[in-house]
Amino acid sequence: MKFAVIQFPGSNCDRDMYYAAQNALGEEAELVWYEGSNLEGYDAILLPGGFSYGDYLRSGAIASTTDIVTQLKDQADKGVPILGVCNGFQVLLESGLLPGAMLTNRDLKFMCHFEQLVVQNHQTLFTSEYEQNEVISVPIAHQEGNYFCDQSTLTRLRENNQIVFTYQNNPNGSIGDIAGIINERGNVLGMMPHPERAVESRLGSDDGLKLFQSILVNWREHYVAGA
Amino acid sequence: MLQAPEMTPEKVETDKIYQEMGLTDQEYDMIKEIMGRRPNFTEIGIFSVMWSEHCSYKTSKPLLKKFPSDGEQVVQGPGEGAGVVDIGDGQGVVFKVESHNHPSAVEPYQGAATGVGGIIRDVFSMGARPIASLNSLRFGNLNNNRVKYLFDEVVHGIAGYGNCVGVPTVGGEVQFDDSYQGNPLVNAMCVGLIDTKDLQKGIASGKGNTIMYVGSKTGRDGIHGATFASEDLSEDSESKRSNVQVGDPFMEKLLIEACLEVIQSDALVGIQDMGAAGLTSSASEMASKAGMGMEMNLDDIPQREDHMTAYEMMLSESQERMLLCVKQGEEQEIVDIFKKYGLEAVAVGQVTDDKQFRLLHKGEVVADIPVDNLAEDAPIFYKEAKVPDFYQENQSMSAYKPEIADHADVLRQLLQQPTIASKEYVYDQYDFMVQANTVFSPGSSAAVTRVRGYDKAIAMTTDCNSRYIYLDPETGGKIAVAEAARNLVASGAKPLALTDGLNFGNPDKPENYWMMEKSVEGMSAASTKLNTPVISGNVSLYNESNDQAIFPTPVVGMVGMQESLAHITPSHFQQEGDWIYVIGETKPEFGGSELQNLLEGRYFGQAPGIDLDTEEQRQTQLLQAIRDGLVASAQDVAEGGLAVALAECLFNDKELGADVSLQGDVTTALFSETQSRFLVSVPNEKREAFEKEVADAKPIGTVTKNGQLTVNHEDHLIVNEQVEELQQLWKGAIPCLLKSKD
Amino acid sequence: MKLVKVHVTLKEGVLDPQGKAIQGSLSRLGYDHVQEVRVGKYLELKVEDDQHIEQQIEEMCRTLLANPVIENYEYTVEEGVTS
Amino acid sequence: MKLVKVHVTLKEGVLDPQGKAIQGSLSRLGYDHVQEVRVGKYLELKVEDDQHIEQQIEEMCRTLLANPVIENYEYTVEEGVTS
Ligand SMILES: Nc1ncnc2c1ncn2[C@@H]1O[C@H](COP(=O)(O)OP(=O)(O)O)[C@@H](O)[C@H]1O
Ligand SMILES: [Mg+2]
Repeated sequence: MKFAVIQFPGSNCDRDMYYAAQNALGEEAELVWYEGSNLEGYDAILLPGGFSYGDYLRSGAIASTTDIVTQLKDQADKGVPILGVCNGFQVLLESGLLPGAMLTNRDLKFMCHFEQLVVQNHQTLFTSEYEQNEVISVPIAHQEGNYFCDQSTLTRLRENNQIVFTYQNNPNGSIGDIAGIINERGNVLGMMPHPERAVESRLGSDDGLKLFQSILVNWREHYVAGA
Repeated sequence: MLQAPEMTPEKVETDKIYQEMGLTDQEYDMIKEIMGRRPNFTEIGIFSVMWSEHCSYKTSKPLLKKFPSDGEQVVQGPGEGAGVVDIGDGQGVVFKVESHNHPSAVEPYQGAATGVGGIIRDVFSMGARPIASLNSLRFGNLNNNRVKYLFDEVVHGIAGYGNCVGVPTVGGEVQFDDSYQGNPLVNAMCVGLIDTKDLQKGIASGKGNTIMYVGSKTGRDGIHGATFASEDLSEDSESKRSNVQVGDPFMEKLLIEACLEVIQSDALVGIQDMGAAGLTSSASEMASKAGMGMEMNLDDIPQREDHMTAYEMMLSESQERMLLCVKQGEEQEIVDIFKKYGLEAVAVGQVTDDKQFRLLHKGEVVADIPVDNLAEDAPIFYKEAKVPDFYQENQSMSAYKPEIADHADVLRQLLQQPTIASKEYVYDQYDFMVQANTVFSPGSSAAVTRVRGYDKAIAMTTDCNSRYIYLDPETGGKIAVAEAARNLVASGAKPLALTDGLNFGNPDKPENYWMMEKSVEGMSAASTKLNTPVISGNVSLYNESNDQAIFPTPVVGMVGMQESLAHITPSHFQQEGDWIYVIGETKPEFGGSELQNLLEGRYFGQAPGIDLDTEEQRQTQLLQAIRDGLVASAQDVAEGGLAVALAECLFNDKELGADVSLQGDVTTALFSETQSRFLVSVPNEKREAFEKEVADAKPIGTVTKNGQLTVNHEDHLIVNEQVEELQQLWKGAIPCLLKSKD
Repeated sequence: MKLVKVHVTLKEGVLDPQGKAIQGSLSRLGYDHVQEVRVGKYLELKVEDDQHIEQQIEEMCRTLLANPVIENYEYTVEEGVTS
Repeated sequence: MKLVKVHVTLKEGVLDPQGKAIQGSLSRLGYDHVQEVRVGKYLELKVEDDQHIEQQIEEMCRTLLANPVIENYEYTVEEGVTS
């Protein structure tokens, strides 16, 4: 399986994401610079965390206006699995690939520590290796992770089972304790916590590994079944 | 006003304009002699920043020479942007500490942020990828509103910058003492990893080679920052606020990636960041180090503001700028690499062979100075040293003996002293995990970062107990180095080398100079004994407000290596049934202790003593025991003594407890700050082997499962506290102080 | 040269943690008659003269300067200094 | 009830990395006649009527709303809605 890891100017979890796919999962990964690159031919696309364009104006806003995001939208339409983590999630929101927006954390501060997440929907491309309602330990590291959407969007997210992860103890004020959501079609997942930082128990947790494994398992099934 | 229109060389002399820039009459005369004429306004400005303490170390150089800087592990000693030690496999660790005290006192967010940015540039300009940051902070009493503001904003600034550039902030220290009330200390340290073959130098060699400028445009920010850093903080500082520089961490991140690509290019000859004194220092130092000269055309300098004068451009401290020396004719290769990152590399001059530093602006020569006099041959001044009266007084006092009725209560109070209390409030704001190598995050004795792809890890710490140094600079200097090494050893690392950040008051006061000299001597003795040479450092003098100097604070940043990941040892107790040992005997030593601060509100008497042979022996033995797999956890005993160390070993949410029995005077056993001690836990089956290897280890009790800290003394129950309650006090202290009104 | 002034404010009903924090600090400083604080952005753009300027500013606001999910925007176009 | 509108802007000559990034982005989007962008804050305060209101706003700006080291501020006091 071949992963693309998109690098925007200011991305800083790009290598971590790359290592998670390449080393921890053991599949092929490529770093893809935002400019002058082609997103065709990858089996999954990963948008890493960091501070694209310094997080200036609004996190993810400037990155979402780049040409690679136009390509990303095409890939999303084709059903390619896309995972946006932290700043990657913010880019997905700003580009309209996922509904809602990010506000500053309730306490206004950047926060970095492990959080307990609840897997709310384990029937997605990204979570099938987890149990329903499994509690996993994954770090957060953000200042603008306070997810917001209007009431009707929230209702829709709930009805369609699009809320994939929630916080057990909401750290940032997110509406509905939301930590991660998926699009209606089920191929675009955005989440604030960093699964790529939770793939080795030596570094505190390997609970994030199953997320990458889920992508792989589903890709294999898709190809084996589709072949 | 300094930024006023140019004035004639005559006026500079007759009106003594140079004094406003921080130069003395004597220095002016030296300059006139070097030049063989009166220097013009731009030239005198250039001299003033290059001869400031911050750039030339003119008063500290004689002291810095005392530091040992050699060792077989040393790849690059002091003199370059940062020092380098060998860690095998063709790799080196690059590190240095840098102060940003005065800018942080004036504008704490930007002052701290640009401090972080500056030290990171020092590291990647060596060709290393920055892999970790640490910070050593000192503030006044947290009851004070201004101090709360400074503390909050400094931490916010470090987070704002460090998180954005993607370098994990893995450790540091924060201490609070009244002496820092008007003059906080903000020292930032950066650690980088390099393939030693990629090591770069800040040199401009090869006649005709091109000097290129890259990064942010030059504005009027921070003009005279280096001089500012070399003066007392006075009321007047408020009015110097135009000096504030604003950092752009996004630009820095682009520079990191671009420069690490550029160093792989054969077209690159040398590279240096523009730090203090900006373009002036980077350009003149690069030429001087190479034994060459340089000519720059200031019309080509990218400028952010209109109508900038030569003086302003040369003295600007705009951030996120780099200067490169590139092989003539190969400039395009460099331009293209930077272009990928949206950065413009611009040719601004060339290397000459006449050892002159020559600047052109609008068709005229605006400065023409023998370059070595700016850099390599800047003058050195020997200051007078005098033993302070208060030192004599303290030494002649009889030993301080605290009286305590309720030891458990004192323990609870100590855990809430801001200097001892949990710094989670601080490091929760730091991204300490980015790069996905952080094994021990802030909150451990030492931070530990594994080296990806190898069976080894790097351990880092910053330490300096300035209270001891205030009471006895030589002993305190030894302790600072020894404590740093102790922290590394406890984590299973072999200490390799150190960087120092010498923060002192005005060196023109002989008492201050004496304290500087003595602490350097103490630090040198310990560095030699522990084989941790000093490979880089920084000097920040004139840390005073209202004529009152800070406690002398020579911060030690030390780096070590775990030669296998298996050696990495936590500081917290791990398992029920493990035996708890103290390594080293305890004496009644309370001068400069946290207990003295708690009970008396000040420090007096003698600092704890230290014997370096004993120190070295215990560190070696403990490290060997760790390597032999005999140790479950290890931690040094520091502020607050054994009682605080015991409690801290339990603060890891494992619901463990400890049951210990102590002998001798109970106040001493619990709270004395005797040096060279460790608190270690050992699995039951390894006790015998451990005791054989570590001569001075005495068992005091065991790790339990009941979540209680129990201390017995001669059949009396002295302490019986719920760990969870203690932990809450310890964790809540700083947030609580910040919220309270004064 | 025109000087464009853009105000970006949070929509009614969107929580403003920053505004709330400021209001809290103000009240702690004794200004307890401040009942509400809302924080927005204020941008000043120097734009070369162009006949379509209004339309372009409108576009810029919609595509980049404001996020319509949470924010409203308003702008004015003024004669700027010629420098 | 008064409605106080505060504009906080960076002082002349102070680097505005955010403005620079926005300008770069606008220019990439084809709006290259935007020559400069400066970003500031815009605050709206609802304040109970008080005869010293001007003086108090002045104080609030100096001590909390703006950072006088690098920022300027301006404010207006308007009749607010009674709600
Ligand atoms: N400014 C800071 N930045 C990051 N981590 C910090 C800071 N201050 C303290 N810490 C962390 O808190 C812990 C306790 O610090 P300290 O009391 O100085 O420890 P020690 O006595 O072991 O040196 C350490 O792990 C340290 O890294
Ligand atoms: Mg310490």
